[in-house]
Amino acid sequence: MKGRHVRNPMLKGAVLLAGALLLAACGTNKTESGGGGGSATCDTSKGSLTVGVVAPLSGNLSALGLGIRNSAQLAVDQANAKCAVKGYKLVLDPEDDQATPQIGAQAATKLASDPNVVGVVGTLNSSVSQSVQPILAQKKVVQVSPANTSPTLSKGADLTNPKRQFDTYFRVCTTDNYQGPYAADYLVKKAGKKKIAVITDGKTYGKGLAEEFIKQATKDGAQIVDQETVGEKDTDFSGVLSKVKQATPDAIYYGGEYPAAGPLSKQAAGLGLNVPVMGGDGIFDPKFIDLGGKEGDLATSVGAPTEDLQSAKDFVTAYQAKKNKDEYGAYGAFSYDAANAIIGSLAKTLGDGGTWSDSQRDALLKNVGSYSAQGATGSVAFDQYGDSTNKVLTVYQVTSGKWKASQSGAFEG
Amino acid sequence: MSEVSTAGRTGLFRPLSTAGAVATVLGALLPWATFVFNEGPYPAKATLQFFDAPFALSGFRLHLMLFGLAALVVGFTRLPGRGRVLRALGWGVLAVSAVNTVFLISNGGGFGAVSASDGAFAFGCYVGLAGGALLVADNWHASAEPLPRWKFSLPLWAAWLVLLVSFGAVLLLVAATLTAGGLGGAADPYAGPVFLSFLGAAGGLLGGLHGTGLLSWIGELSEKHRLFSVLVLLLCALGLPLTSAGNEYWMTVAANIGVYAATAIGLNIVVGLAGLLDLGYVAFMGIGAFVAANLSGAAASALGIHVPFLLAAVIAAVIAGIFGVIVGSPTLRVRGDYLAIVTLAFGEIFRRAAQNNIGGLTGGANAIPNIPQVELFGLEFNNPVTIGGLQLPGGVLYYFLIVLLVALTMVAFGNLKNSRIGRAWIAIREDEDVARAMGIRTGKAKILAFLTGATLAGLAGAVFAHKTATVSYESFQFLESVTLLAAVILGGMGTIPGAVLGAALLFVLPEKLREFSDYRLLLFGLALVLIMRFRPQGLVPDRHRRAELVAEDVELPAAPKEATA
Amino acid sequence: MSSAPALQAREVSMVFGGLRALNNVSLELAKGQIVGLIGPNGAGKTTFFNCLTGLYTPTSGQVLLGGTQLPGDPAEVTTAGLARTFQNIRLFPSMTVLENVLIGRHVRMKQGPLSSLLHGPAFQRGERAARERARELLDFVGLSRVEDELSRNLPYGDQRRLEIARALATDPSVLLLDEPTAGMNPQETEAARQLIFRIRDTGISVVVIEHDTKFIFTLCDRVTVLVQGELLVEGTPEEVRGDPRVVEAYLGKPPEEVQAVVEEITHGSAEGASGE
Amino acid sequence: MFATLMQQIANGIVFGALIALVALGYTMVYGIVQLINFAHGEVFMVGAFGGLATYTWVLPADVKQIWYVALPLMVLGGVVVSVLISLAMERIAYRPLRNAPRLAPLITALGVSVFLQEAVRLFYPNATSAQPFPATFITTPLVIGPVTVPASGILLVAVSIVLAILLQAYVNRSRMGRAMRATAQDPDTARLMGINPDRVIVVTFAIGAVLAGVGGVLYGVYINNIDNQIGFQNGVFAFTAAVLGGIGSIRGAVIGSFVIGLVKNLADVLLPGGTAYDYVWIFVLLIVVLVFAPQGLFGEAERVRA
Repeated sequence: MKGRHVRNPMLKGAVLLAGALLLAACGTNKTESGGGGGSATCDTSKGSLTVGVVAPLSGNLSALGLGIRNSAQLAVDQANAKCAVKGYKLVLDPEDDQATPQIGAQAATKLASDPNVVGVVGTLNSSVSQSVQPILAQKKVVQVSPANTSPTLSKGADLTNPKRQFDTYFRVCTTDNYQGPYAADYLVKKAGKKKIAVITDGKTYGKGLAEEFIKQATKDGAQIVDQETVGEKDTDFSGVLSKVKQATPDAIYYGGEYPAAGPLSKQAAGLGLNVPVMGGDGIFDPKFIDLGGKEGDLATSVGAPTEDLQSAKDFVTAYQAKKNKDEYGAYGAFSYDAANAIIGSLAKTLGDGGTWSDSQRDALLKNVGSYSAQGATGSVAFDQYGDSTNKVLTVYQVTSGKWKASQSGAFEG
Repeated sequence: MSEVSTAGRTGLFRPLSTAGAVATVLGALLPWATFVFNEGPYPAKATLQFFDAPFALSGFRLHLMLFGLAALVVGFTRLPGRGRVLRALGWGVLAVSAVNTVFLISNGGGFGAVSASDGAFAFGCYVGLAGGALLVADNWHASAEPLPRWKFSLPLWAAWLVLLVSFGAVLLLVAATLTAGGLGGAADPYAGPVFLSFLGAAGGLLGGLHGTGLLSWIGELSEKHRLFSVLVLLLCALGLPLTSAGNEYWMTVAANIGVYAATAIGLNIVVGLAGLLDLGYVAFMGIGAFVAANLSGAAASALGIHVPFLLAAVIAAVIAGIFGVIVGSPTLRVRGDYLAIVTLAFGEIFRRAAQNNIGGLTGGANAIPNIPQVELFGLEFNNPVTIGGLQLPGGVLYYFLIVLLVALTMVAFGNLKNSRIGRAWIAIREDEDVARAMGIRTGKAKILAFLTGATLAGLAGAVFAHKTATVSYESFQFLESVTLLAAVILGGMGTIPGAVLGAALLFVLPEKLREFSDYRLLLFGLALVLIMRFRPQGLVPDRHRRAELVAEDVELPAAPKEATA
Repeated sequence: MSSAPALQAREVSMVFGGLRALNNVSLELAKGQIVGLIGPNGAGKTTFFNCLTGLYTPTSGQVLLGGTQLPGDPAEVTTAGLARTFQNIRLFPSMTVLENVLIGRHVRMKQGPLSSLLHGPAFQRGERAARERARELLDFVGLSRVEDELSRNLPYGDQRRLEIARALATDPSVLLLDEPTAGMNPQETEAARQLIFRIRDTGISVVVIEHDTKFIFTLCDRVTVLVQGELLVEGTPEEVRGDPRVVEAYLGKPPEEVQAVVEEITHGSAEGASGE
Repeated sequence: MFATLMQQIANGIVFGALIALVALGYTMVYGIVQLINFAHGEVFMVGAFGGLATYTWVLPADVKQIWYVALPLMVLGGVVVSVLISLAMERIAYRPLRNAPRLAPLITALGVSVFLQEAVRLFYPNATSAQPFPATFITTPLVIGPVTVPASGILLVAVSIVLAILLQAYVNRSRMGRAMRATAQDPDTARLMGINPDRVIVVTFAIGAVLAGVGGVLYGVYINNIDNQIGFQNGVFAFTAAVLGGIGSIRGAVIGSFVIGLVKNLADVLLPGGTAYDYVWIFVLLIVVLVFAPQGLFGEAERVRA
């Protein structure tokens, strides 16, 4: 019985662990310099201000959410390096919304109750924005969404009689009612497709886009021969495509994102349905082609062609230099522009010697409203509803394994 | 038990424990990190040099110091349950030290941060870890000691006072836990580890108090003065906005916890009492939310009619209850695991239907946004309120509303459980054939379980709709059903506080540990596995369930082979 | 009512697939009578109980309780006044002793869902009455000192008695006991016998399945022998004991067992008489 | 319309064959240990990633071009990963709960499922979003009258049917198969007869994992992309198929799978709601079947023992 303690497995383990730690202590050694990283040369005497991000950082949609976060981080880092906001260091505070409205509301409340949060980049999902908007609006915290495409978020449920919903809400992406019709004009008028099948993934983005597409395509004289919905997590589209094939369309418009669109295009060809698949900016991604997007497939995207846009190329180069684990994805460039809109307006609001306080929020809102700059997605500015004024859209086509700009212009209603 | 070991256990001097306590005190005073981090100094001055400011300890070092001193004192007394107390303190020290060590190593870029670097030395963490390990190891077998029982009875006023003070302490502990580490973000770069370290300290403290028998005594006391305890507890819950956690953010989180807790209590009836596994439960909450949204007068709702909130909530509950009966009806024919898949199927059908805007009632992919605030007596529920000179944060009215909701559902659950109906549910869970042979109409009882559970979920859903201001099918995914189930299991199946505790943990932990959000689901999955393996009865075990859920070594005499499902 | 037999089974047959488990078995039980049901393993005794209590729906035949035909559902049967215990004890293992008996009270309690939810005065009265009655019954079977134990922790004999208390809590007019003394030692068996007599004395009729023929012959007013699903003999213990067919029926068994049975049947009368 | 119907039937058969490979694992495990192994869908998913990993990191560049060498090796790689994960899962998560009430392993299975999904997302390079899967098989589709089927679809059906038949034969004929059936019927008696239940359970999990691994790789070849979510959805379908057919029955699982494949694809063209509601109809069918035949189409009749 006396030796009991020594035989104790806990003790033995602890001794071994301590030994291991002491041995390892001489191994890796890393000393970091004091003070803040890259902003050493800037004056940050007034402390730090925060740009919040609300996006899904966990779960199914985290690939898109992490792209949003990293791109906003890039904007903040660049701003700090350039001493964009005099006297302050900027920090990013990314919050997970788990792609659900109630968690998004918690994240928004958290950010809104921090007086140093100047603005919020987010959200990805329109439904999360619906719960985030009123919370941020109550505290006059500016919100710039990189990804909400539902027109109702800015203009209200009645689009024929638009009314701005929250004067804190802005977005750098275009709403469905530009992108969808622009695609319809191209497909019907320019490409001469008269029998079009529409497939959506039933989510806000895809469905809204498809609905606007259908309106304009019908107006342009095309016939919508079939409308189908695929499941959010479906990967075998043979059932839907066989049904579509029966309607013998000469093009398919897909409202949704590239992870489904690529395989869908490929499976369509597999079933002998060799018609182009067209989609919105959700499928304008190199991965669409990796996943099966075929020659001749089309996508619309906001802004002038990326090949012509130095700011877009710079963004991609800078992002890749950061060696992020996650790709910037469909909304990275928008997120970068959104963060820059907040930062740029903040710099203007504070000027050279301004000090941040809650009373500056009105001025910041005004400055965001009048913000104008060239971003990674083209010109960034907002109209009276907070929507992007960047109505320049480009149609890209898959040509020898790459997206190539085919037509650029603005949708004129 | 041999005499030697008994003597060894009760002897006054415990060299190993004392050494552990001394090491802990030393660990608190030694430096922990060799340099200042990029994000700013680590809390409680991890770079503090030996003895340069021994009385200025704060944060985790203060916890360690207190634990070490407590262990030192306890080690030299004949306190009943001494071993248990020392072991709990040891675990606390170990947890606090481990959290801080791991964080310093990972954030400091390797072992250099906690050993030697550029001529600076920091061995605090090793000493702390060793101290905790010694305390735990020396008292490894403390479970053999009987838990001390406090026998003395108190006059009524004193008992009430004790309860009042204890529950007040609980309230403060909760508030301190919620605010530990701050809100995170730029202002508090170390929120995650500070919070975890605080949890370790709080756990050690509670474990130590439990070891003295104090907590059991208070538990018995509160059982004796049940009504008073319930009232004080309710008062404490309502008092949360007055503590340090009384800001809009925690009010919102607490409101969400409350909504899920109320739903989980409903699920607890179905799963915990009646033993019917439901994997699509969040659908009932969804139905309640969509009904309330449609009756809220929101511009996007199909009906566009505005019904006062209380009435809308009742209608939502009733409709959810009706769906509960519909979903529950196959339970008459389908047993056990088959039921799990049927309920999963119902959940998926609901989600798919809501996504496709069935009947124009759910807004489909656009959801139903801009649901107006609840308004009672001219008060908008999301606004800050001032009562007298008291400034209360925004969202506090929702918090009060939801505390009342949770209290109501808890009472409903408790009453049902301790009634003819509740006993019938438990009987069905344990042996359906015998329950029938005892005259219980099992079909009726099961449907009633679904009806009651769904009604509670529908009620919670109605509050959810207004609080979140938007109702989207995305809020009601399969994973939410699993989360609800996890809340029930984590808290303790079939117990009244269980579901609330489980829901609170499942919400608070991800909120406090937002910087690890990428690993949230990974940890969630792992936690489910570990709980089932090591503590299947949950944190607050039910007297009945405890016996049933812990894997048995001994079969009952002639235990019935369950009639095949 | 009093003129009708307490329990009457008329030509009950039960067929599983192609197997005829029971073939036209009839049984009659007067008020306050104890009837024994014996037979070798697989004779269909428990199947017969299951048919009586509605757990099985007999292929043909009918069961009357106090002259009224019983419905085919176990819950209804219990409500009508026919209660049972199980061969392999089936208590609710993680409920307390008292709660187990309260489950038996279920059918005699009136509180509906709303009353259970609100716990009003009427509910409290009913609950108190039920607990009182349950405690009486625990006292009756001698378990009142363990009412807060989990039933799984009771010793074997106590579990059997608890099952009887639970069945009695349904206020039955007829009680079916499936091997109430299985696995008991002689003292426990004797206590069980006394308990059954006391139950009978409260006016409840009892049907007992038992392997222990000695026990049956000293306990019962009448005995029915089932063999391979058929009713072989029915009569007073004396008549049955003397019937050569009964001895023969047990001959299909292993030698030791037959030996034991034969001994019991031939010598049992003297011992049994002294036991009474 | 006729052409579309024929096409949908063909699609349904291919989809059913895919589901069957997963459903067989569900049904086997349930038959032996009465556990709904929710994580079995994830075994299928990791199998697919195992095949992809084999292709990406193991196969030399020139072998990648030769499908009849590359594909079997990828299948092998996928199967190895599936089996390892499945056995680890059984050993670490389920075995300690062997005697626990049923709810415990079921919830554990849900936890394992979430854990594996996330582990792949976090730790497989770039698996945060869908990964292209190489088409290491004949890529020209087969056209049979009105019906067009990818060659990989035909392969899937062929492999699925052959494996199901082999499995049936194995369970009926082999020594281990008999041990399985004995354990399924009465584990206690089986133990008395000298059968080691642990061994039987391990073999059962392994067999399920082999089928799922094969299914995962063939899925990748057929669909041409995989992500960490494919296990859950297809797992739910597979489990539904197993229940539909009568869980525990090999024949039932296969037939249930084909029924589900056909219902899903025919619902696209025939039933109200069309493609938006196709899998709602699967679940409706499941509920209807369970309510009217609670043991599924081929399950054992309910036995009540008192």
